[in-house]
Amino acid sequence: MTLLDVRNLTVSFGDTRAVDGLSFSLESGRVLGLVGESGCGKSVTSLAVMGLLNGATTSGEVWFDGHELLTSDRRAVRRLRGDRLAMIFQDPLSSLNPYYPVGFQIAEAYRAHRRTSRKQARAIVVRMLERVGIPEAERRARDYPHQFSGGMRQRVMIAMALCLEPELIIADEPTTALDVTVQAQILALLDTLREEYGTAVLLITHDLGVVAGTADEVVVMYGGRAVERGEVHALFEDPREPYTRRLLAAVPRIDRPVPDRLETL
Amino acid sequence: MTPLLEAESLVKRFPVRHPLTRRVTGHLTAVDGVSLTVRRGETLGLVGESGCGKSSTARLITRLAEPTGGTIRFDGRDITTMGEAALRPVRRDLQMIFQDPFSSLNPRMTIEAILSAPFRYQGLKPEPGQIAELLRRVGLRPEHAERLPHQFSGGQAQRIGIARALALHPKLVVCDEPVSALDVSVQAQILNLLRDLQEEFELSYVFIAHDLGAVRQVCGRIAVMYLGTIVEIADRDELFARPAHPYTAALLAAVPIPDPRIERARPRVVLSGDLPSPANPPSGCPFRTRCPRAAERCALERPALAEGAPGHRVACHFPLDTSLSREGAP
Amino acid sequence: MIVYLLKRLGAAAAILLVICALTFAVFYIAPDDPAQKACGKACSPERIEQIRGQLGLDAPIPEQFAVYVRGIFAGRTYGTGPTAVECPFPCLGFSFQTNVPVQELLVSRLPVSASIAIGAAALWLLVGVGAGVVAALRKGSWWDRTAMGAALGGISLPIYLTALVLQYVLVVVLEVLPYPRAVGLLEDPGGWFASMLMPWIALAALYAGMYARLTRTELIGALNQNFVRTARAKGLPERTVVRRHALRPTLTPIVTVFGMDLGALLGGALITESVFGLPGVGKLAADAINSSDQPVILGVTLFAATFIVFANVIVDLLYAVLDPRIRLGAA
Amino acid sequence: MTLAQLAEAPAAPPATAGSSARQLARRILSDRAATAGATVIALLVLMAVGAPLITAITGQSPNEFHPEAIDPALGGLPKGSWGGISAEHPLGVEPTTGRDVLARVVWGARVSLLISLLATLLSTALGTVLGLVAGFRGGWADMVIGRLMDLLMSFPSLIFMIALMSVAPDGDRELMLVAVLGLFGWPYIGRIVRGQAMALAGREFVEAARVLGASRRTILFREILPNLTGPILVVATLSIPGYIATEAGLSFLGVGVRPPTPSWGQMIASAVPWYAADPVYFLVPGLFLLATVLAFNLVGDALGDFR
Amino acid sequence: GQGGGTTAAPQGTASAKGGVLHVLASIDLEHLDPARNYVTSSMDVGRLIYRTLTTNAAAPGPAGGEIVPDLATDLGTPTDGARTWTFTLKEGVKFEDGRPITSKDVKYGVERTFAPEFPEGPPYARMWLRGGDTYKGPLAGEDLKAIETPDDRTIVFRLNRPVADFGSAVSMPFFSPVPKDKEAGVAYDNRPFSSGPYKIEKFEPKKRIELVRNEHWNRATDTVRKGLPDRVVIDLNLDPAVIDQRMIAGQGEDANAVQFEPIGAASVAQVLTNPALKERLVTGESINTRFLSLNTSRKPLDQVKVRQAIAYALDKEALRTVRGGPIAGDIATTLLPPAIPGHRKEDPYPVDVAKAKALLAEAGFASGIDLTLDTPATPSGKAQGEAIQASLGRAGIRVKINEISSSAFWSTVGNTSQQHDLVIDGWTPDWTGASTYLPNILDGRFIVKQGNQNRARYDSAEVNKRFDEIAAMTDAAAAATAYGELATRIMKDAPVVPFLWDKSAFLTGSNVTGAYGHVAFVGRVDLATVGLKSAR
Ligand SMILES: Nc1ncnc2c1ncn2[C@@H]1O[C@H](COP(=O)(O)OP(=O)(O)OP(=O)(O)O)[C@@H](O)[C@H]1O
Ligand SMILES: Nc1ncnc2c1ncn2[C@@H]1O[C@H](COP(=O)(O)OP(=O)(O)OP(=O)(O)O)[C@@H](O)[C@H]1O
Ligand SMILES: [Mg+2]
Ligand SMILES: [Mg+2]
Ligand code: NI
Repeated sequence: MTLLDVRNLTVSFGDTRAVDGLSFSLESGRVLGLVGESGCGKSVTSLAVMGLLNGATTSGEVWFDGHELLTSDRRAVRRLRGDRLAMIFQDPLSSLNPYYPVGFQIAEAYRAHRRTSRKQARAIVVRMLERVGIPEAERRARDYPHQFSGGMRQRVMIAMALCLEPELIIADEPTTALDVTVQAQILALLDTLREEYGTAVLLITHDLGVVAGTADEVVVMYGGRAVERGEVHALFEDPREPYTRRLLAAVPRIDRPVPDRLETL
Repeated sequence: MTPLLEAESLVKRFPVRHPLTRRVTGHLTAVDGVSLTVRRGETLGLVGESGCGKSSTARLITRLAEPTGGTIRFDGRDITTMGEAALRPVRRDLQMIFQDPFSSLNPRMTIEAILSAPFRYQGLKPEPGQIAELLRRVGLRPEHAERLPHQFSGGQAQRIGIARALALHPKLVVCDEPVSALDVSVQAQILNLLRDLQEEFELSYVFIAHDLGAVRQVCGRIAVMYLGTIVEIADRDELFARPAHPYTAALLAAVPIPDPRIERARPRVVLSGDLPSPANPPSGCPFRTRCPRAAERCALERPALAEGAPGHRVACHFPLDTSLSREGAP
Repeated sequence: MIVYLLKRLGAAAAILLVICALTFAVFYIAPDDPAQKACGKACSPERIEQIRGQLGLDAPIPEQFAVYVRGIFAGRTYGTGPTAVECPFPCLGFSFQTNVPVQELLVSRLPVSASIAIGAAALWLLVGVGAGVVAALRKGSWWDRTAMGAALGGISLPIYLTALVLQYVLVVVLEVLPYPRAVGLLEDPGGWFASMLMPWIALAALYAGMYARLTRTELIGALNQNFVRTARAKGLPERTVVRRHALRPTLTPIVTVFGMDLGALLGGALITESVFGLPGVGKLAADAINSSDQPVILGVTLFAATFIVFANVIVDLLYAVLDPRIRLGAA
Repeated sequence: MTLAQLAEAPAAPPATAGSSARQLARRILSDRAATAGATVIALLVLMAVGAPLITAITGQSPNEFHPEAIDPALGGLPKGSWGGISAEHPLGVEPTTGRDVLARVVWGARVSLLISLLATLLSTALGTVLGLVAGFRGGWADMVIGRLMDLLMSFPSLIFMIALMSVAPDGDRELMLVAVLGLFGWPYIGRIVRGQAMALAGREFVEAARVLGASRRTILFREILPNLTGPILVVATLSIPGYIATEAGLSFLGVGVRPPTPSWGQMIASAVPWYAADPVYFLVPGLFLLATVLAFNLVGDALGDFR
Repeated sequence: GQGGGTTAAPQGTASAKGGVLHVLASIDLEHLDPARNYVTSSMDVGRLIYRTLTTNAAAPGPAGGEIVPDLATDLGTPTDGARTWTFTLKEGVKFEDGRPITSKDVKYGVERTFAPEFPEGPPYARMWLRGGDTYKGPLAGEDLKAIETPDDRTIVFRLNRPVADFGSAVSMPFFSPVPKDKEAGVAYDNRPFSSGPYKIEKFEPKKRIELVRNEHWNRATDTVRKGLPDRVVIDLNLDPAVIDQRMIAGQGEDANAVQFEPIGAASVAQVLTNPALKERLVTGESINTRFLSLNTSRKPLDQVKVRQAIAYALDKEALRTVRGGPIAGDIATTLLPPAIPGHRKEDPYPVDVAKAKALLAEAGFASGIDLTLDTPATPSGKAQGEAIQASLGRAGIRVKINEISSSAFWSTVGNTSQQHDLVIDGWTPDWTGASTYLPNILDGRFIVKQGNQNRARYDSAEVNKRFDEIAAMTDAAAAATAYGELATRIMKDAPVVPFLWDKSAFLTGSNVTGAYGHVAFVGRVDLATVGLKSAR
């Protein structure tokens, strides 16, 4: 079943087109990797899907489980947001409000969509925090974001995104700010949870390695357009577009002999 | 021949202050007894995770920061306590390239001014055409000289930073994550450029990165840092083929490989827990809190950086490769 | 934290001491002889000598200063013998003009200044912050531009101009308000309100402009924060997003600035009080300056500085209370 | 003594456009309000500079009494309505003396503008140098300068300024005003410069200069200062209206320039008793003052967005 | 004579007892302690609180200058060639606690004025009473032998020289009774013990003083004070312009108010053009003369021609205009105002700029001279300074204005080393007569280094001698004429240039009655007679 269907999405800020006629679709339970270099429009795409873009003109269609998001009224989109489609941002520190304990911020997400008592919400928060691997969840729920390390903060973000068991998670560079060893932890966590909840993931990253390890399908973006899309194995083994090929060749790999020079675009 | 750079037991400690009261509440040891040497013409890589003290080490060996302890010898001279004036001539031979290409260029200066600054600050004058030649050398055009930094892309700006470091033909260039802020395609160009320039100018590099792929591409020898200390140091191929420290192994395993077939087949070594805070390091071996092989001894005794195989030194009580182990596996 | 607080209070006291010393020095090193000023019209050389003795002006200046400072904490006695006058803690000296202890004057004037300051503060917070919030939420709209134009106008208004125009229009022409006079809030609440309204408006016009601009800038900044985007992504209603996530961080700088402004105003609104003829601390200062009543000027300066300095301390503490990053220490 | 956070405002953004004079002018001209402000300032400056010319044309000197223009029997109220506005006295005359208000306003503009500009210059110079040193040097220099700023900012400055002016020896009042305004004004600029310098000192181009062997002084004045011209210009512009208002306030409170030199603050002060009988007399200097302050604020605002 | 008891009530007569009278004052009360009360505003208020042996009649115009008995039964009996003065106290006069006022209380009150702690008073007692030059006041533990109290109602003053107008002198507050047990040193200032119709209930300096009825004051013993309102509330230190506007508006309580100082120039037009307001305007005479003192000890003012040039050049009309125009007073042409006996109608220096220039040229200053003028740093001082500057400027006399803080003004210009060339000056005699006027400001032997009142520094042997001769006269009328002639003589030397004989005009609330300006209080309202039409 197609969960998310983006058709001919175009986003412009004034005269500049950040996203230009982008189309892709995502089946429920699957992982779609959106890769591309900095500034190619990945984040703008994700924000457009979430309806969080300010001051941009948008055209095209974004269908989510039978709802067209771009033209529906704001209230309806807001109800979906957080509940059925959730988002994880790149920089977990600035994405968490420094003035509130993390437990409160997760509970807030939950209570925005489910009528529960504070107490029930607290219990859910603690369960969620334990679930994403935060030790002493009960106590840490009362801590503020700045008291967590980068990896822990990203776990909090994940707990927040998953607490309502959404059907789709949009993860915009969830590991870019993290170290490789922590990145490995977070990717593994996302993987387990995704399988457990059957959630579809739109994984945005510039790291081809991350896509290779996680995604089922890949869309390669360049300058706001999709230059290539396909099933992950096919795309990596036999990239049809020269851009994709060069991009792959530019990555210094640790599993191959050291080349004299790296390929450049 | 003496090594170009010899750093001996470098320590850098910062006071930790309360944000409101400004009272010193403790100390943060960013660099905790780092010793390394750089030979003439070689590239020494320094990898490690964020906050492990790479930049601090770089700042110490370029004397941008005052070491709390240890000595630095550069080109046969002890520069540990040299004053600003005495250091000035040394700086001609000891240059640095920075991580953020824009932040490292003064936004109010033209490229011309930025590139003539090395001469000016050394009391020299660039010869006519020298700036243009520099620009050409790093792949830019002479007419770029009149522009301001913001008129360049990240990759171009980093080239300017490189040109500035090379202006006075230094012997050693410390590169602190020169490619981390760049996209892969641009990163590749810069890595190639650094290699080309090394041959041309007979440079030595200290190349800092958190990306093992990039380090592997340019370095002959690689040191792995963890929590302010060097845990392993070896020739490139040796390190990648036979990592002896469990941390090095975990690091290698965590690097994603852009090939689904290989990547999905690899066993995932997921380290538990986070990097401890350098303000509150664990006792004994700094890695023991995340180490799958940690034993009682690791908490009590700090392993020294000892040579196992020739040129391969590791600081671990229970290294992975038994040939390096002094006492055998647990 | 306690140590910090003590340190801060110590530093505050040190600043006050320096201010005291400098103000003291200005008067006592100035070419004019304080005794001569206290002497009045019927002045004779003997009289001047006598005043010198009475006020202790014949001692070396550092000693006079020490005596003055000691007087603040322990009280002091002026003169000797049957004409000695007791000046109890916290002695700020005697007014040359009225022979009343300065601290008594200050205490009797504080209610007026406090009425003006607190009322004006409430008004400008209401208007300024309100306008700033609406302007930020409708950034670029007609309302935003109008409000910000008005704010700039308010900031540019010389307070005496506002005060006089208000008085001319409301009192002289329209006769909707009486001339302001010093009435206690408890004695005559209606009269108090009617008397204070114009000073409040005049002061609030100035400050509301600043607060509207500050609020707008801060709120726009907060609305652009990533965590606000996160709040929206959670599906929170926009009102909750603004109130809980954007306004909360905006509050901190406003509270900080507010504390200092209020502190400064409590020490007397010199021009406002003078124009409206309200006997607050500011008017006391203005009169004392006009009549060179040095002990009073010194006292008012110290008094006002005390408010400013302690407002500073309180604001810093508030900042820590409001911001968990500071309260709990950075990671 | 206030939180460092307050002063450590975000550093100058990586200057998207070098603020050359041309771009600056373009920026002002692109903003209608700022253009109006700049025009008003230009007119005021012209008026102040051309004061002798203007009074020569109108044939009125600022200090000449005109008993024929007032009615002594009515307490010296100007004859005619609207404060005695006539062809001869376009802005009316001063009650009780009959002095020409226009002549006094234009000569008063000289005083107001000159004093505030000089005070701005002084406080900006002091604030820039001390703020730079404090922010870049850190350590004890920062401590000493920081304490000094705390101290000056803890002064109830208006009271103290008046007190200082009122006991000041019989010297040049204008210079005294400039000195006093500058002395109490610099910490506000100093704090901003300090914060910006601190932020800039952490930027990599400063490290780059150090690695190249630049001395601290060179870095401070060659590398950091040029990046601060924008913010300094803005705070300086924004502080001018404050000085104008303060100078007028001091004159208003009776410690301004020496009579008969006209100044707007003194004119307003002497108009206070007349506000009901002759509202024109306080409105004229009052509105000039308002227009001047507003104009500087408008321009400063436009520059503020610019940096 | 006993005649002054009836008071004219120029503002209607239907005055009811009771109510709260408000007084709006822009000044502060300086000292209420009778030993220190020596400024007209405080003396006006003091008249409500304490009684003196004699006092000024309560009457508008020059009649107010008449001295009438107060605590004493008459104006005193001189014997021994006016060297001994005997007064008898009325019966039934009481303090606020009901105890009778005795001659000892009066004696103690006078003795206090000798204490060095209370230097503000006039010098007469010290000058005239025998042994007064060495007596250090009762606080030092001794009494003054020159005052005798043979019984509780008789008091005898023994003087060291004949004083013809001692009966007038004892109208000053320094001759009011103070019970010895109420002595409080300098603190007595805040709460003097009442012998008059009112006592102090609350005193907040610089802000407000509230007086309430003294129940022990016996109206029958007092021919002067009326004591009509139940309370008198004096608001101090208000803005003068605000007072004017409040009085003009006359809202609420302000209907029961009188203003304590003359209306400002700015309000004159409003009042004079509005008949309803004009009705509430009360005028009062004054014996204050304003003049410009020329420091004859400094070059070039030591030349009489230069001084005369200034006298010709000074535009008195402009000076009067900045003070409010005709309502502020009459242009002074000579030293003695018309209200003072001995006044002569003369105008030796009519305004004549050409003549002034000519005189300057004659003196050798054809290119003009530069002078410095001392003025108080008040709006009025500044305005007068500018008027002087502008008018003298016409004759080529360039004046630099030196503003002096108002409180330091008199002590600064009274300090011979700090005084400059010109001083904006003035004088109010202590009672109607030239004896406490001309010698005070023009006798060269009174020039002292500090506290100097002869600010012209005028020292003419001829004039000094004449002062002594007039002082020895016992015939008051002859003395007055002699002073008049001497004034004419002095004006030839032009040491001072008189420019204004003050008058005052002030507004009263619509419910106020019995208000008039009293000549002894520079035309201020006589608080002792004011009442309210209806006691709301
Ligand atoms: N609010 C905005 N106003 C104007 N332009 C914008 C805005 N947000 C994004 N853009 C522009 O849109 C383009 C795409 O930006 P986007 O953030 O989607 O890139 P990205 O692929 O996520 O890059 P990165 O890897 O750096 O996060 C960029 O050129 C950016 O400058
Ligand atoms: N000036 C300083 N004051 C206090 N602590 C500092 C300072 N500079 C660095 N540190 C701390 O020292 C530790 C090492 O920092 P350093 O910058 O050397 O790490 P790094 O390895 O370069 O990290 P990154 O990969 O993030 O650049 C960190 O915990 C950092 O917070
Ligand atoms: Mg992005
Ligand atoms: Mg680093
Ligand atoms: Ni402010």
